Amino acid sequence: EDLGIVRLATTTSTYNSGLLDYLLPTFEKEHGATVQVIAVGTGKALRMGRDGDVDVVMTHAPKAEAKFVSEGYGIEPRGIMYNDFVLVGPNNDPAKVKGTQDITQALEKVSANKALFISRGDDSGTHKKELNLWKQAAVKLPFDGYREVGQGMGKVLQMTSELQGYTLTDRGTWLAYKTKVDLAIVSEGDARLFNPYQVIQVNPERHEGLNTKGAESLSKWLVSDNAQDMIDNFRLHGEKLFVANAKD
Amino acid sequence: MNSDIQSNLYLSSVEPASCHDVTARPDNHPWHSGKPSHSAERVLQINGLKHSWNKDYVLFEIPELSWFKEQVIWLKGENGTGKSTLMRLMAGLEPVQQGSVFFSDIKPSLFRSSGRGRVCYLHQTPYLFAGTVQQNLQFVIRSLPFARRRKAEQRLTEGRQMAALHHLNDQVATTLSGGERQRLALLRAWLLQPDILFLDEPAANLDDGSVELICMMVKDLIQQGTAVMLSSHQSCALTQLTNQSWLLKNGTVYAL
Amino acid sequence: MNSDIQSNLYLSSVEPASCHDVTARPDNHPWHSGKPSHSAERVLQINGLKHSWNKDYVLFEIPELSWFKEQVIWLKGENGTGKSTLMRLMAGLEPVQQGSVFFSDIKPSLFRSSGRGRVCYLHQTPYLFAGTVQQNLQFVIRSLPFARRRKAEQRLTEGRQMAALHHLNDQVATTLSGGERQRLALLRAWLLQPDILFLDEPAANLDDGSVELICMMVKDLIQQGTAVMLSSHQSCALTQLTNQSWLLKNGTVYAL
Amino acid sequence: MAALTETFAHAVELLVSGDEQLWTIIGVSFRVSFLALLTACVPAVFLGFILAYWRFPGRWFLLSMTHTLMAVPTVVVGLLLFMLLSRSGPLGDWRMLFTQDAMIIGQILLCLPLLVSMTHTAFQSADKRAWETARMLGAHPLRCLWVLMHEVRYALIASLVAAFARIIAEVGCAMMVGGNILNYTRNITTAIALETLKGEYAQGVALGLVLFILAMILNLGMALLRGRGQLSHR
Amino acid sequence: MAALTETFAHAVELLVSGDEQLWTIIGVSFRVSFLALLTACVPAVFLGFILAYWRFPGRWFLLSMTHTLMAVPTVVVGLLLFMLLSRSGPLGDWRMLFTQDAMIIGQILLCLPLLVSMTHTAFQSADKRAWETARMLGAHPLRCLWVLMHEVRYALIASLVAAFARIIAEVGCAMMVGGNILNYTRNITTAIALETLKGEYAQGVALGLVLFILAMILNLGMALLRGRGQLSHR
Ligand SMILES: Nc1ncnc2c1ncn2[C@@H]1O[C@H](COP(=O)(O)OP(=O)(O)OP(=O)(O)O)[C@@H](O)[C@H]1O
Ligand SMILES: Nc1ncnc2c1ncn2[C@@H]1O[C@H](COP(=O)(O)OP(=O)(O)OP(=O)(O)O)[C@@H](O)[C@H]1O
Ligand SMILES: [Mg+2]
Ligand SMILES: [Mg+2]
Repeated sequence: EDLGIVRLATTTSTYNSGLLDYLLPTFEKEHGATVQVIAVGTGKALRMGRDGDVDVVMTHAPKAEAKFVSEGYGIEPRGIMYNDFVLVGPNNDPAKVKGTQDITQALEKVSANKALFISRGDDSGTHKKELNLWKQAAVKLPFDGYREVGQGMGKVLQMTSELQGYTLTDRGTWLAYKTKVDLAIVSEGDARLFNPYQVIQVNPERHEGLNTKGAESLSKWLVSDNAQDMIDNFRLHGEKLFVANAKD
Repeated sequence: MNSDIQSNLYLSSVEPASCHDVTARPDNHPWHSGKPSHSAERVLQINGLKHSWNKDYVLFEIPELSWFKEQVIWLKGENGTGKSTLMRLMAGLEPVQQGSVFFSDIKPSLFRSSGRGRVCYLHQTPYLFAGTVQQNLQFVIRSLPFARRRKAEQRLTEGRQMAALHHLNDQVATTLSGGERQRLALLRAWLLQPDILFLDEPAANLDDGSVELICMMVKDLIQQGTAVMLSSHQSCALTQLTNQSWLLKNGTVYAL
Repeated sequence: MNSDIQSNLYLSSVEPASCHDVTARPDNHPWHSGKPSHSAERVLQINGLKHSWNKDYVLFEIPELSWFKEQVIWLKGENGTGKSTLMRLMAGLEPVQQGSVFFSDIKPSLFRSSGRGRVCYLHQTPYLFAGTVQQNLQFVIRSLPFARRRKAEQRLTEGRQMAALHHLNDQVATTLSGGERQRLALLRAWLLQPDILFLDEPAANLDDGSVELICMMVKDLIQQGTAVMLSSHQSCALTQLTNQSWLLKNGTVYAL
Repeated sequence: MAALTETFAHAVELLVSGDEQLWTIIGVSFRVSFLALLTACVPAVFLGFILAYWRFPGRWFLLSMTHTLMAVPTVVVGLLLFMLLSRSGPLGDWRMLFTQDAMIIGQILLCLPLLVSMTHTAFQSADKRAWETARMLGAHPLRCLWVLMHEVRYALIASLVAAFARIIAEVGCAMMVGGNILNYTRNITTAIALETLKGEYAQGVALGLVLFILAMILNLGMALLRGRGQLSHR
Repeated sequence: MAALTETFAHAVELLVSGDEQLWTIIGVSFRVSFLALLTACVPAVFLGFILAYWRFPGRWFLLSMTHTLMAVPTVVVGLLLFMLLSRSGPLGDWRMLFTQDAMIIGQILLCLPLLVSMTHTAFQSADKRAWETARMLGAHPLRCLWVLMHEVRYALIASLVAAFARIIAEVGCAMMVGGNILNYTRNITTAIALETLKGEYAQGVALGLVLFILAMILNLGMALLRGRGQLSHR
C-alpha cells in the first residue's frame, strides 16, 4: 500500500508536545505514507482545511470544528483524545487562588485582587476557552491587570513568568515549560477545563487533488486500538498528557 | 579683435536671415592644397543649433556651419564660452535643444548600439576605468568589431611605446599622474581609430615632450582618415596640425 | 641639460654623504633682493625624503632641501617625475615613507584639528563640492576662525570679481567649465589665505585672460605673506611670479 | 484579484475610519522605529566613516562582521535581548522586558549593521579628494565629515530608508521583547502576526497595506527631499 | 554570560557533530536563498541601472515605490503569495504551496526591492563620465553596463550581501509558503521559530549562531574578493 504524501495541519501546541513525532512514524511505516505536518494556530489550521491546502486537520476547538463540519468543509470528525487546561500563577500567589478547584471562583479571585492576568488574545482554542470561563465567572473584561498579548501558549507562559501574573494554559504546554518558568498550578481538575481533540478530513468534494485516501487512513488509524494505546502510553517529562477517548 | 574677425571671414551670424554661404573653408591645409569644392565630403553639418543651460542666457547659437573631411579644426574660445558644450553636443553626449547636428551617416547616441565607436569625444579631464593601464587598453580592443581586433592588438605595442606608457602597463590607471592620464586617454582613442574625434584640451597638464608624443599620435590618426577637432588654449605642436580655426565668441562660432 | 644643471647650482644629491650646503638660494627675487642669510626664516625643511610607490622603483630621494620665506617656487619636471607626489607629501596628504618634512611650527595632517587651514594644496584637477559656487565659497569662510570671518566676507565680493566668477554665483559648481573650476578652486584658497600654498598646475585649462586673473590673486597672496609653490609646464604670467625653480629630475630635486 | 481589491478597500477603510485601536498600533510602530533609527544613525555614520577612511589592522574583519550581523534573524536578536532583560538575566533589574523601550533597543541593534554597512559603502564611493579638499580648506574634521555626508547624501538617505524599512517591517524582535501587549507594545507587524495566527488573512493583509500606504506617503515625501535621485555631475 | 558561552559551544558542537537533520535544514536555507538571490540579481541590476540612467516621467515615483516595498513585512509578502498559490487561489493549480519553489519565489519578491534600491544608489553614485567614456570608446551598451558595474563593484557587492542577509534571515514568508515541513521546507529560521515556540530558547539561539557562523565564513571569504573595501582613487 502506498498512500503518498498526506498533509496534516495541526495546532502548534499539539505538535510541540512531541506526540506526532511519536505516533506518525508507526503509521508511515504501516501504510507506506509520508505525513507532512504543518503546525499553525487553530484558526489557521482550519483555514488551511477550508482552502484545501491540507488533507486532514487535527485541532481542539469544538465550536469552530463543528462549524467547519457543518459548513461542509470537513467530513468524518473523529474524537481521538483529550487533555485539560490548568490555571497557573506566581509561586507566592498574590490573589490567593491556590486550593480553589472551581475555576470560575478562581478567576473571580484573580479579578477581584486586580492581579495581573495574561490572556492569549489570539482567538485560539485556549483563548476561546478562557473567554468562555470569564463569561461563566461573570467578570467584565478588561479589568485592571488584564493584558491581551496575542501570542502562542509557550510565549504567554514565558511572559506570565516574567511579569509574575496568572494565565490559563493547556497541560501539554505547561509540562513542556514547567521547568523553565517561575510559576505553579493554582487551579486544576474542574470538568469545565476539559480539552477534546478531533481529527477531521477535508471534504474531497470541495477540492480536487486531495489525498483523501491517505487522510482517511490516517484518521481511521488514529482511532484504532493500536494508536489509542500509544496515545495513552505517551509521556512528556515523565507525565501522562493525553487521555485517549475514541471508544467513549 | 572682435571687429577684426567680423571683417575677416565672417561665416555665421546671430540672425539666421543673413546666412548665405556659411560653410567654413580651409585655407592653409598642410596636406591638401586648395579650397574644398562645394561637393567636398562633409563630416558634419550644423543647422540653427542653439543651446542654453538656463532660460535667461543663450550660451551660443550657430545658424549654419560645416566641417569638411580634410579640415582639422582648432576650436578656440575663452574659458566658459562653450567649447566643451559644443563638442559634447556634436558627439551626442548632450541632447540637442534646438536645431540639428548631422553627420554624413552616423548618429551618435548615449544608449543605442549602432554606429558605436565612430564618433569619439575625449573629456577635458579624462576618465580612466578602475583597473590597470593594460585593462583600460584591452577594453577598447574588446569593444572593436572582431575583424579589427587582431590589427589593434598589433598596434597596441606600438601605441604604448608612442605614448610612453610601456613601463606603466600594470599600474592602476587611476593612480597615474596628470600627464600620464592624458596620454592614456589619447592612446585609447588612437586604438579605437574613430571616424571623428573630438579632443577637449588634450595638451593640458602635458610637458613639451608629451605634447610631441600625442602630436604624433593625432597626426597618425589624421593620416588614417580620422576627422579631428581639438580645443586648446595654448598654441603648441598639436595646434600646428590644425588647418582651420573655429572661434567661439559672443555666443556664436566664427570660422577663421 | 642634465650636466648643465649639475654644473650650475647643484644643491642636492643622491648620496647623502656629499651634502654640505644643500639649501636652495633665491637669486632673482622680484621684491626682495639679495640672497637670504642663513638665519632667514625657513618655510620648510626636507631631510632624507625618499618615496616609492612600489618596492622596485624609487620615485625620488631628496637628501636635504630648504624653502625660505621669501622664495616663490616653481616646481618643474616632466610628466610623471613626481611633482604632485612631492607636493602632496609636503602638504601632509600622503604619509611620509622615509625621511622628514618639517614646517617651522605647523604639522599638517589629514585628520587632526590643530593647525588646519595653514597649509593648503590645490589638486591638479580641483574638486568642487556639490552645491552652488556661493556654497563652495561659504564653506571656506565658515571654516575660518571667527575673528577672520568678517574680513573674509568683505574680501569675498572683491575675490569673485577678481576671479570673474561673480555672474556664476548661483550655478551648481560641478557644472562649471574647466577654466571656471580652476578659478573657483584658486579663489577658495585665496579666501583661506593659508601660510603655505601648493598650486598643482593652476594654469592648465586656462586661457591667457584667466591666467592673468589668477596671477593677480597669487600675487596678492604672496604680498599678504603666503609662501607659494606652484608647478606648471608652460611658462606664463604665473611663472613670472616665481623667483626660484626646483627641478625634479633623475629621481631628485635640483634647485636652479 | 477581486479579493485583493477588496482587501485594499478594506485597508483604506481601516485607515480613514479612525479606529482608535488601529491608530494606537500604528503609533507604536512609528514611534518605536523612528526613535530607534534616530538613535542609531549618529553612531552608524561615524562607524561607517571610520571603516571607510581609517586604515587599521582588522578593519576588513570588522567590515565582514558588520555584513554577517545583518544575517542574524531578528528573532535571534530578540532572543538574546530577551535573555539579557529577563528577570533571571543580567539586566533583569531594569524591568524593561515587554516595554517599548525594549523594542527600541532591539530595533537599534537590528538596524545598526545595515546602517554601518551602507554608510560605509556610501563614504567609500566618495571621491577621496572631497575629504582632502575639505581638510585643505581648513575645516574642522567634523565639518569635513558633514561636507562628505552632503557629497554622498543620496546614498546616505537610501541607507536610512533601507534601515527604517527593515525595522518597521520586522516582527521577530518586537514580538519577543515587546510581547505584543494590546494598547501598549502591539505594533503593526505583531498585529499582523496575530491575525495570521488566527487565520484572518484578509485582516493581516489589510494591516500590511496600512503599513504600506503609510510608508508610501513617507517615501513620496522624502522623494522631494531626495531631489528625485538624479545623476551626479563631476 | 556563562549561558551565552555555553550556547555558543553548543552551536559549534551542533555544527561539527554532523547531525544529518541539521545539515538538511542548513541546506534548505542556503539553497533557497542562493537560488532566490541568483534569480533576482540580474533584473535588479537592470532596473537599478535604468532608474539611475534613464530619465522618464514617473521615475521618481518608481523609486519611491521601490523604497516603500522594502517596508512590507515579510509575512505580508508571504500571505499574499500564499493567497495566490493556495488551492482556492488563482495559481492553485500550480500545486506549489509548501514547496521550496514557493519559498524561492517569496524570497525573490523580498530581496528585489532592496536590490533595486541599492543598485540604483550604486549606479547613481558613479561618475557619469564612466558611462560616457565607455560609450565613446565604442563598447556595446551591455559591455558599458558591465564596465559600470565594475566601477561600482564594492557598492554592488554590498547590495548583494545585504539582500542575501535579508532573505536568509527572514522567517515570515518562508514559514507561510514553505510550511516548515521537516526535511523538506524547514530552514534555519523556521526551525528557530519552532524552537522559540517550544520555549527551547537555547536551541533557538544555537541555531541562530549556526547561521551566524556560516554567514561569517561566507563573508570573510567575500572580504578577500572585496579587496578589503578600500577607498577609490580618482
Ligand atoms: N550642466 C550645466 N548647467 C549649467 N551651466 C553649465 C553646464 N555645463 C556648462 N555650463 C556653463 O556653460 C558655460 C560653457 O561651459 P563649457 O564647459 O562648454 O565651457 P568651455 O568653453 O569648455 O570652457 P573651458 O575652456 O573653461 O573648458 C560655462 O559658463 C559653464 O559654467
Ligand atoms: N598611488 C600611486 N600608486 C602607484 N604609482 C603612483 C601613485 N601615484 C602616482 N604614481 C606614479 O608616480 C609617478 C609620479 O606621479 P605624480 O602624479 O607625482 O607625477 P607628476 O610629476 O605630478 O606628473 P604630471 O606632470 O603628469 O602631473 C607617476 O609615474 C605615477 O604613475
Ligand atoms: Mg571645456
Ligand atoms: Mg601632477
